[in-house]
Amino acid sequence: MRYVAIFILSMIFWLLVTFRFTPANLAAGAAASLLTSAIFGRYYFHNVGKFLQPRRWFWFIVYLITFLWACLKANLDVAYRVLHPAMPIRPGIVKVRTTLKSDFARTLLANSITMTPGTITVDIVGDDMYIHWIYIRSEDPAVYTAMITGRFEDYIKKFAE
Amino acid sequence: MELTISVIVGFMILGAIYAIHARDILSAVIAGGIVGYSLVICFLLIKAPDLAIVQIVVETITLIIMIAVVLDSSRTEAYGRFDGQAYATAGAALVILLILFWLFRHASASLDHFGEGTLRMSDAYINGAVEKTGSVNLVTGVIFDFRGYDTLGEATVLVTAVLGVLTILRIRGRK
Amino acid sequence: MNPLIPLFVAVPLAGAFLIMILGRFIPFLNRYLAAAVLLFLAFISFWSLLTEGADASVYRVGGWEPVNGVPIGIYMVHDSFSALVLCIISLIGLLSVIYSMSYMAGYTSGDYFYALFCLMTAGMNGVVLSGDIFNIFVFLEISAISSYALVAFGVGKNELEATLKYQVMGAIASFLILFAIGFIYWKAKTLNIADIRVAYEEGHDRSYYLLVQLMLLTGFGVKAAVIPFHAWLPDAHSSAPSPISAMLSGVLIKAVGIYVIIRLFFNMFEITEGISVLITTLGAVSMVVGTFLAIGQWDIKRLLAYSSISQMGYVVMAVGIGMILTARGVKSDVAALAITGGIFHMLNHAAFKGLLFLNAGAIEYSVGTRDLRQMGGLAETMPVTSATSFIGSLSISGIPPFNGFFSKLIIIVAAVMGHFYLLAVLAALVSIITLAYFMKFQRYAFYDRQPGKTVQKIKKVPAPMLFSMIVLALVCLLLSLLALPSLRDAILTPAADLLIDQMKYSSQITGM
Amino acid sequence: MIVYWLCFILFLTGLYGVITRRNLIKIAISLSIMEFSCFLFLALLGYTKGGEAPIVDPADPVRTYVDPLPQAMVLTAIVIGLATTAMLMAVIIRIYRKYGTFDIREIKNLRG
Amino acid sequence: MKGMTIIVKKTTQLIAGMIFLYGIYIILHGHLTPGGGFAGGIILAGSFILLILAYGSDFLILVRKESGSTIYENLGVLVFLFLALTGLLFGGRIFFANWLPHGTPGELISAGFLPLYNICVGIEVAASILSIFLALIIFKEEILK
Amino acid sequence: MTEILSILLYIQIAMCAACLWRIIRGPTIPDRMVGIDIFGILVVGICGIISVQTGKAFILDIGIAWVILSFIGTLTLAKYLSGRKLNE
Amino acid sequence: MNEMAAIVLISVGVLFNLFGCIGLIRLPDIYNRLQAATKCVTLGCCSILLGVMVHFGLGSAGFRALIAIPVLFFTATVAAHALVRGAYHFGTKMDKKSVKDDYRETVK
Amino acid sequence: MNEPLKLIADTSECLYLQWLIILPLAAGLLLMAVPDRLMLLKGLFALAVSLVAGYLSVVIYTSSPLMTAHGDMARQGCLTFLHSDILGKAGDYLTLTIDGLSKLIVLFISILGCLILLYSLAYNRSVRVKNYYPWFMVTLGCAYGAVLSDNLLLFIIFWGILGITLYKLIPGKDEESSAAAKKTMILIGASDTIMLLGMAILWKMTGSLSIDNISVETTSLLAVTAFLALLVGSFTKAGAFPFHSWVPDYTQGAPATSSALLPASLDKLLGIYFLARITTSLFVMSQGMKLILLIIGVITIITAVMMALMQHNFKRLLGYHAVSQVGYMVVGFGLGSVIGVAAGLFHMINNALYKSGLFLTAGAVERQTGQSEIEELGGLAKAMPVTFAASLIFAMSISGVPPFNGFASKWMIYQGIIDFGTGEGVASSLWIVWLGLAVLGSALTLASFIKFVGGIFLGRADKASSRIKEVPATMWIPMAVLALICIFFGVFATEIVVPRLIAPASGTFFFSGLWSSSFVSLLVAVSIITGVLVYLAAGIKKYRTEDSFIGGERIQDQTAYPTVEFYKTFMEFGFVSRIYRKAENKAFDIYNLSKEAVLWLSDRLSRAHTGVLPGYVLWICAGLVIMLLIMI
Ligand code: NA
Ligand code: NA
Repeated sequence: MRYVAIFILSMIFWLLVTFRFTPANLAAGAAASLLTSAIFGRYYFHNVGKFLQPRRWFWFIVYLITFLWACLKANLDVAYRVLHPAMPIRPGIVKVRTTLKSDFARTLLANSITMTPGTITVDIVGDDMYIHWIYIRSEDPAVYTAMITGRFEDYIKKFAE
Repeated sequence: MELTISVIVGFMILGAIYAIHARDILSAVIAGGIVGYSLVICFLLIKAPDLAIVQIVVETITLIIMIAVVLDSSRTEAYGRFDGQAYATAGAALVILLILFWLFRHASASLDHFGEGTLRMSDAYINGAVEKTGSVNLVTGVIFDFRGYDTLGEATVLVTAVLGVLTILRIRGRK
Repeated sequence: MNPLIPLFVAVPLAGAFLIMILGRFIPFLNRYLAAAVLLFLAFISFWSLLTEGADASVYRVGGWEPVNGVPIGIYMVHDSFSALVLCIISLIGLLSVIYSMSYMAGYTSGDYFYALFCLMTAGMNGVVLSGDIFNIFVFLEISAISSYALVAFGVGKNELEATLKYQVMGAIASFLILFAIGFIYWKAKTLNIADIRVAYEEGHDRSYYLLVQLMLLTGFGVKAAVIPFHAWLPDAHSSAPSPISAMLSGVLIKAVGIYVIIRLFFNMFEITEGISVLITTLGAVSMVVGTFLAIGQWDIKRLLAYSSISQMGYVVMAVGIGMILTARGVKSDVAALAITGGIFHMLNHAAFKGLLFLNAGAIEYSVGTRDLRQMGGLAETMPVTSATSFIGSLSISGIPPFNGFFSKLIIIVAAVMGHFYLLAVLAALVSIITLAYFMKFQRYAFYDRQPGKTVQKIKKVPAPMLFSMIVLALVCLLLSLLALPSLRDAILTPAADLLIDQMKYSSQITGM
Repeated sequence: MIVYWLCFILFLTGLYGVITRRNLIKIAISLSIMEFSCFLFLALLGYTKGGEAPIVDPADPVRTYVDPLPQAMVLTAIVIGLATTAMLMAVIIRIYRKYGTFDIREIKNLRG
Repeated sequence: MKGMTIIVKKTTQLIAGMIFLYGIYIILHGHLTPGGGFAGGIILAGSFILLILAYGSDFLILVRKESGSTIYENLGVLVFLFLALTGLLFGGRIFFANWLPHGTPGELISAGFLPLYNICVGIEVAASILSIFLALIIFKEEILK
Repeated sequence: MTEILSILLYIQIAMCAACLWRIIRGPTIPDRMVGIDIFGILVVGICGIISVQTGKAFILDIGIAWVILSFIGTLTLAKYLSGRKLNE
Repeated sequence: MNEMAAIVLISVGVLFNLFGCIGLIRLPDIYNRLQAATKCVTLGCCSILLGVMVHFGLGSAGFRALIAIPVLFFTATVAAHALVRGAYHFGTKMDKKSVKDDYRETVK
Repeated sequence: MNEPLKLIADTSECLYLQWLIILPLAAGLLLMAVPDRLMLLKGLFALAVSLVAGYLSVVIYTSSPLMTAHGDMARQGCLTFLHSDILGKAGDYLTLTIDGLSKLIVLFISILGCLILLYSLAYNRSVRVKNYYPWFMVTLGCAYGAVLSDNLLLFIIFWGILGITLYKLIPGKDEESSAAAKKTMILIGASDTIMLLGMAILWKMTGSLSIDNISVETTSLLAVTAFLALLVGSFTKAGAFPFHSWVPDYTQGAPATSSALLPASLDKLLGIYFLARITTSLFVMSQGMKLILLIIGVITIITAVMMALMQHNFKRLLGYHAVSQVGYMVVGFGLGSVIGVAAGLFHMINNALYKSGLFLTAGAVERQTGQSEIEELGGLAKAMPVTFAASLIFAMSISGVPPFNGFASKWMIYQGIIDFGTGEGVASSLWIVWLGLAVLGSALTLASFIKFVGGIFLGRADKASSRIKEVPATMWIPMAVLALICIFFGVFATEIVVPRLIAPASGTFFFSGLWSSSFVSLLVAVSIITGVLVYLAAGIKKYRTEDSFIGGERIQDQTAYPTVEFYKTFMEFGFVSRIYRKAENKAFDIYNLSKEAVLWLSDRLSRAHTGVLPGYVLWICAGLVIMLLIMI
């Protein structure tokens, strides 16, 4: 099943990249996708059924928008700190506990945190994530956990777990 | 265009000089890598996309290979101190290379300026080449059709190098 | 278009790949396939030598016809000069492979060895046949990389050090060549050797021309181990397994070094007196210095390696004399004689240096050492090796009636006739010192059995090794026949004439 | 012309590194730098002012293109360079195992 | 734990297949866009190298033995040579004759032998790079034992 | 229009020089690695700008290739930092 | 219209990149530099690619640019993470300004 | 300028010429395939072949068409078997000729070859030299070939192969003999190469390689160079100063038969043959050239005999005499007159006879006693009477005692010198010097042979010598034959030998005052008296009185070896001893001097190869830049 999924994804990727719909190109794409799914298929999705749930897709979109917005905001924040003559930074590594269980979801969360300017995931050990923060706003774990993982964790839990 | 590329090449020279003088081997490797990557920008600017893409991949692989080699060896060039012999060598090298540069300059004085070259052999590789080879990528047309024999050699060089690497990295050479 | 010409490259390449693909499934395939490949090459090279006429036979790879008289594809050129080099490549190669069948039993990974061997042969054949300067570079690299690997085949300490030096110096040579190719293209806008010649006829700047010439001379000089570009050679040639040493010294430095230098300087550049004198000087210096370096050696293979430098010096010097005379436009018969002598010596050197390295390998195989001070009295225990190495030693020392005598004779006579008395005297003196160190080799290896240094274990030399040595010894004798005027005129002189008649190559290839 | 000159300087910088450095990896890097300059030099030769990248758009073919031949040469040379680098690195790592050093001045068993 | 962090591993999993596919794309479109056998081949190898970096070397059974991939590279270049040699039989006794129909320029199936050459070279390069990489890292492993 | 793009291109190239500066300046090895990583990302931007400038979509292929390989390269460097063999 | 939008997006991207590079140069330690630079530059380049997509429209070229965005995004992120972790394990000191380090005990 | 060569392609004599070369060569190659187990069979076969060759050479010698009358060296060329259409131009190089000189040499090659081969049958019973008979036959064939070649190139090829056989006829099993073999080969090969140079110059100057066609005045520098280069070849082969140093080493290390064959006889015959060709045919000598030859001649005579005096190994002693005698021949040719040439040739023949005889006797002694040190021997006269008688005759011959052949030829040389003194030029005006030194050499020779004969055959017999027997007949017959020839040549020198044998080769000359000159008689007397005086020099200083060691036991027995001890005393004179010490250290050996120079330079160059790679790379760059700077 997941071989089929990866085949379809590959085919989509192929068609997007080439954007040609001649028989030759379709055939070549099919062959290439087949090869890819044969070699890499076993490393992908363990539960393909999740793909077919529209609810997850909805939360994904929500997550995406939220994330992009947060990203932009944080980016401007970093820009401000960098450009400010005094460089107002207060860096440090903080420990954040996550409630997410699946590896995929955790990865997604970690990446989201990393990509949001101002924070970067240093490591995941068990349920603990170590985050480097450019400006530690709070010393209270509960507060900064919320600040860092915030809404991402909820949305990710909704579409990825 | 020439100025832009000159500036980039100037940076490449700086990077190269740093790569040569870095105390730390990995820094030298990284600096060497950045010189290679800068080359890609030059290739992009002088309309050589094929070269750019190949140079990227090759440079990265080179970087990986070099890191694989330096990974667990001594990381600093502890014997980098210059002694008399080193000064003599460096001095001789500088003199020789300066003379060589002067000769290079002298020899290139009479040649076509940048971007003003004419065509002789390549004319056939451009005009009507798409009909001759069927390839819209003229470079591919050259490397696989007009000069496919070269490319066979090139592919063979790579195979040879693999055999060579495997030969050299055998644990035991003699029974 | 002789369809055999591409096979010179394609067959050894296919052989190498097949060995690597099938070798692990079929034991002993490697050696027989390699031998078959080399046998085939030997067959077609001699067949081509005998059937092709004196004129260049051009093979246009890809079938691309010239456009407006400008060659656009890659040309392979088989003429009377390249034919000779092809013959020695395949002959020495074949014998080395046969020799390796037993010799390489002491090493691991036979597949790699024979595949690399075939690749090296293919590279050399490619260089020799190529009529395109960039193509020469590509095939040069094939042969160079395979020889780097083969030098280090035993992966011992010294082998690795040797291959490191070889590689770094080879790389610098390659870059110089590549840079020079760039300069050539900058001006000539073409890569075909014949066409470059035509393009240069339209005029060029002197300093530019000089730089290109000297960069190529340096680059290929490193490959040919001309002094002062030689320092890698004694290490590499002495560290390699002996059949490879035979190939490197016997063939490689000629095919990718001397041959290309001769080809380029006669057929691509216009010969000027200055560059001719320079080449002659380089040859003479190599000849003299190489011989002085050789005589001090106690490691057999190192001695042989340095002697290669010296003997290649003879070739370069002889050809240089021919160049000088050609440049001056005088005594074209003497020029032809000098070049004939050079080419003849090149062939001879392939035979006797190949033989001597195989001898050295047999000694190392039997005795387990290469140090002359630790052996002695082998004449009784290794009669065939002793006899063949005696022939080889006398040949290289220019003692009649062996082949080396005749080529040195021709070189000395040509030098005298061209008024290069100093060079003639040097050639003679170097020949004497050559004799001296080969007698040293003979004495300490085969005679002079002193108590104390008698080697204990002596392995019997297997039949394939003996076979190769005997055949090469016979070749040393037979090659003297090339001195007979009728054979010389049929085989050697056309090559010399081709080189002297500078524009002939270009006109034959571009058809103008 | 100045870009060519800088290219020469890059070449000579690499050469300087090969001659003066004692660390094998540095020597390998210097060789790469020489290689880069060769590639750049050849590629520069093919550039034509106002030329386009040599990939023809079948719909709009009448343009001037830069010379594809030097690019083909550089392409070949790059791969060859990779091959030689790989070989060199293999030798270097092996030498490090045998000699315990990257110092070229210590690696002189063979001399004379 | 072998390999890198879970973050790297998961992302690599996702991206490796895409890289592989992209390598194939670069190879197959060699005659239409920049790239070709060499670039594409290295990208193919890159996808495996990425996995090895993320997971450690016993990740791929396929490349367990470093000589395993030498077959592929030799096969690739042998087929390349063979295709070139077909010219001697079918292309008017010409080595490297591009005797297949050239098709419409700009289409995927065009330029005669060129895409085939690209595929051969791609396979060869991918296998070569992988061999070199594995030889370098496995060598270190074994020598330390 | 084209001028703006050219200027943007030059700025982007100048930022590559900043990466070079970071590589030369150091002071630690990870700093240099960051330099080369950022350099790689910047070049993708350069590819994008050039593709707009010339109207050639295939330049983007180079950009993607660069992204991929720069990723592999950076991972290798990171692995170097963590002091583990590449195959561990 | 598309042209203008493209130019604007690209300009914004370049601007972001500029911030990133300034951060790369100005910020005190590796962790902060990585922070600022990676993210700003990644976002900047994504913006540029978006501009490219807008320029080409949703065709072959546009989709290629579009695909490049998530690829760049993911790779840059993971690379940054790997680097920062590597740097920590390598033993790179945090800047004096740093106020907190929860990771130290875990590493030990 | 000589008459152009008359080519005759189809006479039977021509065929004889080619078979003379081919037969021994073919036999040699054939014998190489035969295992050494069948030693005697091989020897007999070789003897048979050499007898056939001898027969051929006699036929050639006596056949009338080729026999030339007294007078100029008329030559007739033979285009032989190899000259056919297949070989085309190569035939020009393969011309054989015969004339008075070569006939003479061929005859004596055959005689000596057969005798030594006969001797070898018993002597070489056990394997002393591997492939002795094959190499012996190759030597014979090539010796014939060298003498008969008209073409210089063909000549050098045969001549070069003789160097190889010389090398192959020494066993080289121990350090001494392997060093000797190496040295010999290097010196001989070196001379060949230098000859090549001379030949090339001659070719350039005349456009021809035919010995017969070439005749060059030694006026230009080029001609002188060619002359000297060819002279080096001749001197090295014959063993003249300063290229002689291989001879004593060789004779010491090689079996007696090998020494008898090559350094003692064939090399002398060929070397002097070629000297004759150089001085009479190829070049027209100027006064300066003559001077050079005379100086070299007398130096050879004196230095070699001085060295011989101090030797204690009798094979080495004979080796030095083999050198010394060459001096006389060189002096003879240096005179440039017909009588000089004749004297040189005659002395060459005589020398070949008695010197190979001496080596055969030495071989006999060595075979029977297992010793080659004079000090270890003594009193063998009774045990080996034939050998003793023969060696006495040879010793008197070599010392120039009348009526043996050595006296006759030496006298002719004295005569020649005196005639030469009447001429113009520096060389002529110094005639008394040449004469004096030649006579002194003769005296010292006598002195040293007293040591040889006295030390081996006379004196107190060793206890062990009672078991020593005379050699078998196959060995003493050759010695006896040679001794008889020596006597015959001495007694009938003026009546038969010189006019019949020598004159056809040298040309006619005027026999003024043969035997009748009182001055000459006086010289003979002086020669003997000087020898005796030196012998009596024993009285000048006391014998050495140090203890002898025998088996670690100290015995007071200072008079046990008086003959030998005397020479040791002689060596201890202050000035002489210094020179001897230097000579012992090979300070005068051109081989050793060159070797040291070459090795010194080699060492310097080797040290530049430090093994450090960047240095080598710097060489490349420096090479490129220097080339550029030179050319620009
Ligand atoms: Na010689
Ligand atoms: Na490289």
